[in-house]
Amino acid sequence: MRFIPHTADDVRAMLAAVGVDDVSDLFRDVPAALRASGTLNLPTGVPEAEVRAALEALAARNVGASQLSFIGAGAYPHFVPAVVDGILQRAEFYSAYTPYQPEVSQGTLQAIFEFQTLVAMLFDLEVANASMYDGASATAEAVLMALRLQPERHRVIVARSVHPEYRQVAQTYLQGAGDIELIEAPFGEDGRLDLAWLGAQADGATAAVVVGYPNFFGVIEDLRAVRAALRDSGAMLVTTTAEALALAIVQAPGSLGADIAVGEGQSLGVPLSYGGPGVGLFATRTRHVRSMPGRLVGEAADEAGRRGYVLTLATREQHIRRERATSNICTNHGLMALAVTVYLSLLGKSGLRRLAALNLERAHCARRRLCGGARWRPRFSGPFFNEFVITGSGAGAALEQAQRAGVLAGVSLARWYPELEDALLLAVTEVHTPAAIDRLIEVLGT
Amino acid sequence: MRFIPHTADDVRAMLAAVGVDDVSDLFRDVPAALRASGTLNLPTGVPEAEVRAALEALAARNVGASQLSFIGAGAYPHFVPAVVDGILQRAEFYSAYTPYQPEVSQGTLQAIFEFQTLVAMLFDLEVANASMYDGASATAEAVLMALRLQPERHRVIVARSVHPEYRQVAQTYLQGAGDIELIEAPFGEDGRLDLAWLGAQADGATAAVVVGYPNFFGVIEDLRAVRAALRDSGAMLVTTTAEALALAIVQAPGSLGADIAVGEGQSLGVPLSYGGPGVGLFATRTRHVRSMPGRLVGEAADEAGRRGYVLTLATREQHIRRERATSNICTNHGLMALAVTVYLSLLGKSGLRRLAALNLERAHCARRRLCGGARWRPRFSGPFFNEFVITGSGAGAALEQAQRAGVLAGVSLARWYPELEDALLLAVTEVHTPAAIDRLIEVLGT
Amino acid sequence: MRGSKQAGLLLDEPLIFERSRPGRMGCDLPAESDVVRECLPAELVREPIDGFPEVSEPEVVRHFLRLSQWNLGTATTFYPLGSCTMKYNPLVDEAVARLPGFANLHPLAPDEYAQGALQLMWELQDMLAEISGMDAVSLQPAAGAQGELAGMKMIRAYHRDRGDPRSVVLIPASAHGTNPASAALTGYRVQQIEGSQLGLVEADAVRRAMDERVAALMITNPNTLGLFEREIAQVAEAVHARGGLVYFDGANLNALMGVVKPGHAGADVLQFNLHKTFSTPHGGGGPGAGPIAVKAALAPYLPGPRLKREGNLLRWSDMPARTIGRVRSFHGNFGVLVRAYAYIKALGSDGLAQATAMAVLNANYLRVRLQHTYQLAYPGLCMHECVFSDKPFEPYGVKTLDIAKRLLDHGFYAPTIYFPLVVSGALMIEPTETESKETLDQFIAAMEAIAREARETPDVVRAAPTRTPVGRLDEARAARRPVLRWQPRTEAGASGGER
Amino acid sequence: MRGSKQAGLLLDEPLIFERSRPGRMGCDLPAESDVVRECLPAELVREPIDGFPEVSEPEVVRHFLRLSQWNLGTATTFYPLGSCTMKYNPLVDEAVARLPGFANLHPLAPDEYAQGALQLMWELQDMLAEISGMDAVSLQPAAGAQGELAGMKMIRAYHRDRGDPRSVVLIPASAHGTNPASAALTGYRVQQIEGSQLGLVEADAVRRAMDERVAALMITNPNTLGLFEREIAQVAEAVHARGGLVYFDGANLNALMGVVKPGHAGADVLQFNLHKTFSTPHGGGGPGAGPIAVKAALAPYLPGPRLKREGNLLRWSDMPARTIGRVRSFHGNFGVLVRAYAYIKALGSDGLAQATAMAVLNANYLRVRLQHTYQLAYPGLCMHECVFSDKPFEPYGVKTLDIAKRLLDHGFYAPTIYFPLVVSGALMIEPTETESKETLDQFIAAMEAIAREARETPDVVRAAPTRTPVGRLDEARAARRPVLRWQPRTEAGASGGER
Ligand SMILES: Cc1ncc(COP(=O)(O)O)c(C=O)c1O
Ligand SMILES: Cc1ncc(COP(=O)(O)O)c(C=O)c1O
Repeated sequence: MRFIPHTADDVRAMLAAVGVDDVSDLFRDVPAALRASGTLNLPTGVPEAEVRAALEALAARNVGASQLSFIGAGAYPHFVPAVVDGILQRAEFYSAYTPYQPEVSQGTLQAIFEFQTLVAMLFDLEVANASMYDGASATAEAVLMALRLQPERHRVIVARSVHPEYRQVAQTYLQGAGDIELIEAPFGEDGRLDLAWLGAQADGATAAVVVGYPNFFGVIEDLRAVRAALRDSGAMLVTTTAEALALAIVQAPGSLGADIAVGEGQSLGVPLSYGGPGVGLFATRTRHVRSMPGRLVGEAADEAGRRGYVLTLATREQHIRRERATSNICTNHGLMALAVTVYLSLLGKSGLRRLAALNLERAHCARRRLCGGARWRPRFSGPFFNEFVITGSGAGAALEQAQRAGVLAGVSLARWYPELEDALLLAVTEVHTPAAIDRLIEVLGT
Repeated sequence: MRFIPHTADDVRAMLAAVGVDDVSDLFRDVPAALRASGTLNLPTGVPEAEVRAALEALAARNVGASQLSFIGAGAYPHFVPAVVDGILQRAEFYSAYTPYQPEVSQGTLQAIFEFQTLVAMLFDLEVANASMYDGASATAEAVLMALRLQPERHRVIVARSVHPEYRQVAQTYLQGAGDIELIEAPFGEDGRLDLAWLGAQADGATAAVVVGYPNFFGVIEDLRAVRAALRDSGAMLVTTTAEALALAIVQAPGSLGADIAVGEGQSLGVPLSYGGPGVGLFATRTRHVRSMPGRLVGEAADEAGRRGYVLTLATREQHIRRERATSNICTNHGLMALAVTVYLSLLGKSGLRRLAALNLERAHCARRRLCGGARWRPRFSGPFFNEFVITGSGAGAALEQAQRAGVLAGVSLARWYPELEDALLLAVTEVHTPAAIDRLIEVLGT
Repeated sequence: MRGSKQAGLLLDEPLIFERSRPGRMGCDLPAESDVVRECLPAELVREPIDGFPEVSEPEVVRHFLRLSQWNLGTATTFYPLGSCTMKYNPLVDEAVARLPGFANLHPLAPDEYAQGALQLMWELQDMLAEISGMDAVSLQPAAGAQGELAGMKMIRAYHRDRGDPRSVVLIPASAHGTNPASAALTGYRVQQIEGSQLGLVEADAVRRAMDERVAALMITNPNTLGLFEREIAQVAEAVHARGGLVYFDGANLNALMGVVKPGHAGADVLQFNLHKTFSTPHGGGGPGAGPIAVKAALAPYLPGPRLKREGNLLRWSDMPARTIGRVRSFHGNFGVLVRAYAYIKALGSDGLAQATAMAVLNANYLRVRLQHTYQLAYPGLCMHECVFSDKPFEPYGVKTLDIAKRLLDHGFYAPTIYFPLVVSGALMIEPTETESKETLDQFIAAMEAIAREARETPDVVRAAPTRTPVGRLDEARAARRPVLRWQPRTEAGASGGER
Repeated sequence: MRGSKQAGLLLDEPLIFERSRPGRMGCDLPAESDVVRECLPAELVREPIDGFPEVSEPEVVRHFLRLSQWNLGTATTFYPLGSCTMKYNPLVDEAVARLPGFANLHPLAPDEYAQGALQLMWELQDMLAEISGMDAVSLQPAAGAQGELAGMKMIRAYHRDRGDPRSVVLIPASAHGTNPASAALTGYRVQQIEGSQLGLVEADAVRRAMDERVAALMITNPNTLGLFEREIAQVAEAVHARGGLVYFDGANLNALMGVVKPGHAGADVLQFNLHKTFSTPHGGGGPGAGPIAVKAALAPYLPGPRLKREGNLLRWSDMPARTIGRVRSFHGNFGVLVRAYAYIKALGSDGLAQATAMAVLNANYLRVRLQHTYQLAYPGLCMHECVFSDKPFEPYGVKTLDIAKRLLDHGFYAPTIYFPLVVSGALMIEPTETESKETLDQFIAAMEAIAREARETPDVVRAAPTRTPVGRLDEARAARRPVLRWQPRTEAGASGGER
C-alpha cells in the first residue's frame, strides 16, 4: 500500500524487536471471540487513478454545481481569489494540528491571532475566539454562554427570523441542559423582529434574545431598537450573522449593543462545498472572556523577549476542565479560519467595502427589476443587503420551472415557514453578472 | 493594481529621494520622439474574477481536452499522481530561478542532482544534464555536440523514422552552422532503420547517426545492429526517445552502445498542456561531459564538510564562454525536471516497470483486436511499446468519422509521410481502460 | 558523510496589520458608486472597517508563506501526537475535494442536482457501518466532540422515550476531556470509574457502579493509554444488564480496523473521528468530521434529516419523528467526507487492515525500544500508541515538558504530554502506520540522546528549545495578562499588538 | 518590540536514493503479468532499473517538501536578481494554467477541438505586437535564447534571400551571454562594440563598425547596465543604412511598457522573455517562453507553422514557404503562454504602464539610496535596474561575492553578480515593481549594515553565509572533481553520492 512504508524486512525486524512471531500476535489482548468477526466486507484498495476517476464521476453528477444559482439561505456563492487556496494548500498549515507546541507552530498561532483580531473588528467587539464549527453551533454556544453567565435566568428568546437550521441546532444543544424555555419571537411586515412583542415578553427571567443580522430573510434588523426594548429586562443581546460580508457595509452589532455576536464565515473565502466545512465566528466583550467557549490565542514572549503566540486561557476548555468546561469543543475549524484570514487580508479595508457595495447594488437592482411588473413583489419592506424575499402566486411552481430552464432561482420559504407559502428567498452577489441577472428575470418573469 | 504595492505617499517619498518631480521625469533619457507613441492600445486591467472567467471560457472551448483520445505522436496521455503537482505548487520551487546562490537554493540543486541521476539511469549512461527545452531541441543539441566532438566530420544521418518535428528542429538549428550535410535514412517494412542502407552510407565523414528509440512509428529499433553497422565509420550513435516510459521496459540505449541519448520527459509526470512545457532529457558518457550543452549540478561541500550541491562546469555555458559556449541555452525546463524527479521517485523501481508493462499490454491488446478482422492490419512488423501504426484503405476518412463519434483515434501519418497515406498512428497507455479500447474498436471497426 | 542542515534561515514576519499602509490594495474592484446611499438608510451604513489590513497581493502571499514556514506538520516531519492519529494526508484527497462539482455545490441545491454528493454520502455511511459493525450512521456531526454530543442527546432521548430518564454517565478516569464535557452538556452527572492496576476498566468495577440512574458508560477502546479494554464484552453486558447503554468513543479506531468491530463488542453508540482514522488533514486545529453510528434501536434518534433512497434517486428526508434534531447546519463537513471516502476507497478492506496492523506494530516497536530509557506507564503489548512517564528523570529535575521541548530541537513534533491525566508526566506517543522504521529509529535515537542529556546536562534540556524560531514562551504570563488581539493604533506609537 | 525569528529549524534530508528500501512502493499498480514476454522479444526486455528509488508516498512528499524549504524564492523574499525581473507570480495564473481544458489538451488535437487555445495564442500574439510595436509574432520559442536563435536564423535567411549573405554580428560588450552564443550558433562571427564612458552604445561607434559584412546589430535596451540606449534611433539608422538589421533583445521590456515601443525605435527582430516581463514563474531555472516578433519584411521567415484565421475558425497553417522552420516541437510552451495571457489581461494597458513606472521608480530609489555606500557603475538615472561595483571595499579585502553571501544571512536573495562583465565586481540589482518601499528600505538597511561590517569586521562578511542550511560551498573543488550523480552502491558501504 503506497501510504505504508513497511517492507517485509522491516516487519520481520520490528516483530523480532517486539518479541512476537506474527503481526496477529500483537492483538493478543483482543479476545478471540471479538477478533473472529473483525474482517471487513469492503472492496479491496485501488490505485490513485481509480480513486480519482471514481470521485470525478461522482462530482460530475452534481449538476447543480455548475448551474446559475441564486440560492443563498445561509451559504453564499462568492468569488474566492486563488491566493486563498494557494495558502490552504501549504502542507505546513493543513497537516499540523492544534498548536500545543507553540515554538514550532507559530504559523498557525500568528494566523489565528490575526483571525481573532479580524473577527473582533468585523463585529466591533473586543474579543473573538479561534473558531467554532459553523454559524449554527456558534449560535447554540452563544445561548449556552448567556445562560452560564446568568444562571438565575431560564428563558431564551430566539427570533423566528433567525436561520431555521440555527434554531434547530440551538434546540438540540439545549436538550438536557436544564429547564430552559426557548421561545420564538415573531416578525413583522418589514421582516424585522416584532418589537412590541419583544418589549412585552423579555423579562427578568430572559437570559438572551437572539436575532439574525441580517436575518434569514436578508432583512437588516434595527439592533438599536432591539437593544432599547431589552433595557428593562437586562437580557443579553445575541446576534447571529449568516452572511458575514454584510458587516462590511452595515453597522457592526458590537457598536449597536450586542453582547455576543456570532456568525458563519463561509462567505469570506470558503467555497460552498455542499455546506461544509465553513467556520463559526464568535465574539464578545472582554469581561465575558472566561466564559467563552472555544480556543483562544494570546500574545506571549520568550526569555529573549521575542514576541510569539500561544494557546491561552485553556482552563475554560474540556481538556483541562472536563465536565466543567465552557464547551465540549476540541477540534475546531482552524483551516477555514485561516482561509478567512487570508481572504480578509487580501480584500482589505477598502476592497471588502467595495465588494459589499457591489453585492448591495446588484441585489437591489435584481429585486427592483423582478418586482418591476405584476408578477412579483417584495415580501418585506425592511432594509436588506444581498438577499431578499419576493412573493407571487405559484412561487413554488415558478421555481421549478426556472430549474428546468437551468437556473436555480433561490429557495422557497414554504418548507420552513408555512405562513410564507408563496415566497422565494434569493441571494445576489458579485458572482452574478448583469447578464446573469437578465437571465434570472427572463426565467422568473416580472 | 493589486500586484503593485505603491501608495500615493510611497511614490511621493520615493520621487523626492530620487530628486525628480514626477514619474515621467524618470524617463528623461528616453527621447521624446520615441515616448510619444509609447501608449498601449489594449483594454485596461480587470479584477481577478474576470481574468478567471475569461480563461475558463477559453479552456471550455478546447473540447479536445475532454475527449477519449488515442493521439500520441510525441505527447502522451498518462496519469499524473497528485503528489507531483502538489510539489510543483510549492512557491519556494516555482518562484526561484537558476540557483546562482547555492546556499539558499539547495532544494532546487539537490532535486536537479537527483534528476541528473535518474535520467542517467534511465538511459543507462554516465551523466545527464539539468534539462533541455524539449525532445526536439535536445536532439538538435545532440547533433551539434557530435559535430563539435568531431570537427573533421560534416555528415549527419537522421532516420526518417525520427519524430518529424525533431528532424525539423535539428534542421533549423543546423542553419548556418557550417557546411553540414543532413541526410535521412529510410525505414524498412518492419518500421526499423534500413540497416543495409546505413551500412553503405555511414562513412568516415559521418559524425552521427540519429535514431528514434522507440521511433515515431512506435517501433523499437535494433540498436545493437545499428551500432554494429556503424562500427567501421566511427560515427556516434545518438538515440532520441519521445516516449520515455518505454525505457522502463526496453533495453537502455546506453547499454546498447549509444554515445548520446536524448529524449522528451513529458510522459514522466508532465501534463499534455497542448504540447508544452515538457522537458528535454540529455545524457552521454563522462568523457564527453565538457562538450555537453546545458546546466550541470555537482556535489560540493562547505567548510564544515557538510554536503551540498552547486552549479558546476559552467565554463561550457554562454554566461561564461559567450560565443564559444557549447550551447546558447540559459533558461531551461527546471520545474518540469522537478516534476519528472517527483514522478520517478513515486513510481519507483517496480512501479515504473509495472506501469510500462501495463502500457505494453494494453497497446498490444488494442492492436491485436483492431487487426483481428479485415479492416485494419499492422503497418510494421517490428516490436513496439505503447504506440503502433495500422493501415487500411480510407484511413483518413475513418479517423474523421471516429472524431465525429467523439473519439480522437490517433493521427494520420499522411501529413508527414506521403508514402504512408492510409496509415494511422495510435498510442494506448494506462489511461485507456478496457472500456475505452472497446470504444476505439467500435468506432474504427475491425 | 551526511550533512546536517537542521539549522537554517527562517524569515521574520510582522502581523499582517503591521504591514498595512493606507491606500494599499490586494484586489481591484470598482470604486463604490452612490447607489449605496439609495439602498440603505444612512444610519445603517458603516464606515470601512478601521484597522483592517491594507496590503498588496504579493505581500499577502509572502506573509502567509512565511508564517507557514514556522510550522511543523505531519507532511514535513514525524508528529507523534498521541490520541490524534497524525497520519499522512494523501494529496489526491486534497485534489478531489476541490473538484468544482463538489466545491461549488450549494447545500440547498435540489437533491436531483446533487446526486453525486448524496451517493458519496450514502456509500460512506455504509462503509463506516461496515468498519464499525454498527447499524446506522449519520454524517452530520462536525467533529468528534459534536458526535459525542449527538450521541449523548440520543441516549437521553432513548431513555426518555422509554419513560426511564436517567441522570448519570460513567466515564473512566483516562477518558478524553470531551467525554465528560459532552455528557455534562446533556445534563448528566459524570461519575468517574477508576482503572485497574493494568490501566483497564474492569467489568466488576462497572457492575458495582451500575444502577438504574446510569444512562450510559462512555468507554474508549483502545483506551487513551493505548491499551485494549479486554473486558469490553463483559463491561457492556454489565451496562446492558441494568438498562444502560454503551457509548464507544471511536477516536482510536485506527487500532481496530479489520480486527474488531465495536458493534460486535457491545457498543450502542459510537463516533468516528474521520480526521484521525481516515486521514483527513487536521488543518492546524480542524476541520474534522465526527459521524455518529448506532445500533438499530437508536437509529430513530439520529440527527436529521436522513438520507433515503427513492427509486433511482437519493433524497434528504424530512425531520424524522424521534430524531434529536440537528447538530449542524446543512449536511456536515462535506469536504471532509469527500476526503475520507477517497481514503477508504484507496485502501479498501486490505489496506485498512494493513494500516491497523502497521500502526500497532509501530507503536509496539517504539514501546520496546524506549521502555528501558523511559518509564512505561503500563506494561505489556499496546495498541496504536504507548504512554511513558518522566519518572526516571525526577532526580535530575527534568520534566515531560522539557523532554517535549527538546524533541523540537531534533526536528520532531512532541508527543501529547500530561495526558492521560492518570499518568503523571505522561508522554503519549502515537506513531501511526505511515511512518517508516528509519524514522522511528531516528526518533528513538533522539529520545535516547535526550535521556542522556537529562542525566548529564539537565540544563540543556530545561533550556530547550533553542533551534526554533522562538524560544520557550511564557504561557503563564500570557494567561495572566491576556492580549488576545492586535489593536489599531489609537495614538502615535501605541499599539496593542506590539506593546 | 519586533522579534527576530530569522534563525530557525530546517529539517535534514538525504538524497531520495538514500531513502530507498528494497520493496517499498510509492504507487499501487497491478503486478506484471506474463504478457510482457509475449509482446516483446526477450533480448529487448530490460530489468527493472537498478538504483531507482523505492520509497512510499509519504516519504516522497516529505522529501520534496523539505527540499523546498531550503530554497528562497521571490514568493518568500526579495529576490533582486538583475536581468531576471523576479516579480511576483500571481497565483491565479497558476490556477488557470491547470484548468483541464488547457492541461489535458493534446498538441495534435484537431484545430476545431482546440479553438480556445488557438484564440488565446492569437490574442497573445496581438498583445505582444502592440506592446512591442512590431508587426508579427511567433510564440514558438521556448525561452529567450531560443527566441534569439530563431531571430538569428531569420536574419540569416533574409540576407540570403536577398543574395547578400553576411558574416558578422555586432554585439555590445555589456550584452547577455546568450546574444553572442546565439549569433555564433548561426555561423556568425561576433564583433564586439565597446560602450561609451556612459555605458552606452554610440551611433558613431556603430557607424564605424558597420559595413556590408555585418548582418545585424544585437542590442539590449535598456541595456544590462539598466541604462536606456538614448541613441537607439540613430544606431538603428546607422545599421539600416548599410543594409543591416537590428536585433532588439527584449529581455528588459519591463522598463518600457507604455513608454517606448521598440518597433518604433528601429527594431527589426525582438524576442520577449515572458518569464520576466509577463511574470510567469522562473521555476528554479525555467520553463520560460521567448516569443519572437518581427517587422513585416521579416514575417515570412518566422518559425512555422503559423496561426491563420479561416472564417470563424483559427487553424495552423502548413509550413510557410520561406520560414526558417521549427525551433521547437508543437506550439511552444503553451502553459507559459496561458499565464502570460492571464497576466496581461489582469494588468491591461494601465497596469502594464504602471508596472513599468514603478519598476523604474524602485530601481532609481535603490540607486540613490545606495550610491553613497556602494559605487555606482554609471551615474545618472537608471531604468529598471542599477549596477554597483565592490570598489569601495577593495581596501578591506571584501568582494562582491562576500557581499552577496552576507545578504543571504539577512534573508534576501543576492543580486546578479559579476555581470555585466564590463563592470568589475558588478552587483546588478533589479527590484521590479512588485516590491514595496518598506522592503526596499529593509534591503537598503542590510546593504548599509554589510558595508559597515566590511569596513569594521571584514572577516564576518568573508565568512558569510552563516545562517543558511549549508555554508559557502567549495565550487572550485566541485568543478575539479565533478560528482554529477549519485551511484548505486556497488559493494557494501560504498556509495558515489555519499563518498
Ligand atoms: C479519544 C478522543 N476522543 C474524542 C476526541 C474529540 O474529537 P474532536 O477533537 O474531533 O472533537 C478526541 C480528540 O482529540 C480524542 O482523542
Ligand atoms: C538580457 C538578456 N537577454 C537574454 C536572456 C536569455 O533569456 P532566456 O534565459 O529566457 O533564454 C536573458 C536571460 O537571463 C537576459 O537577461
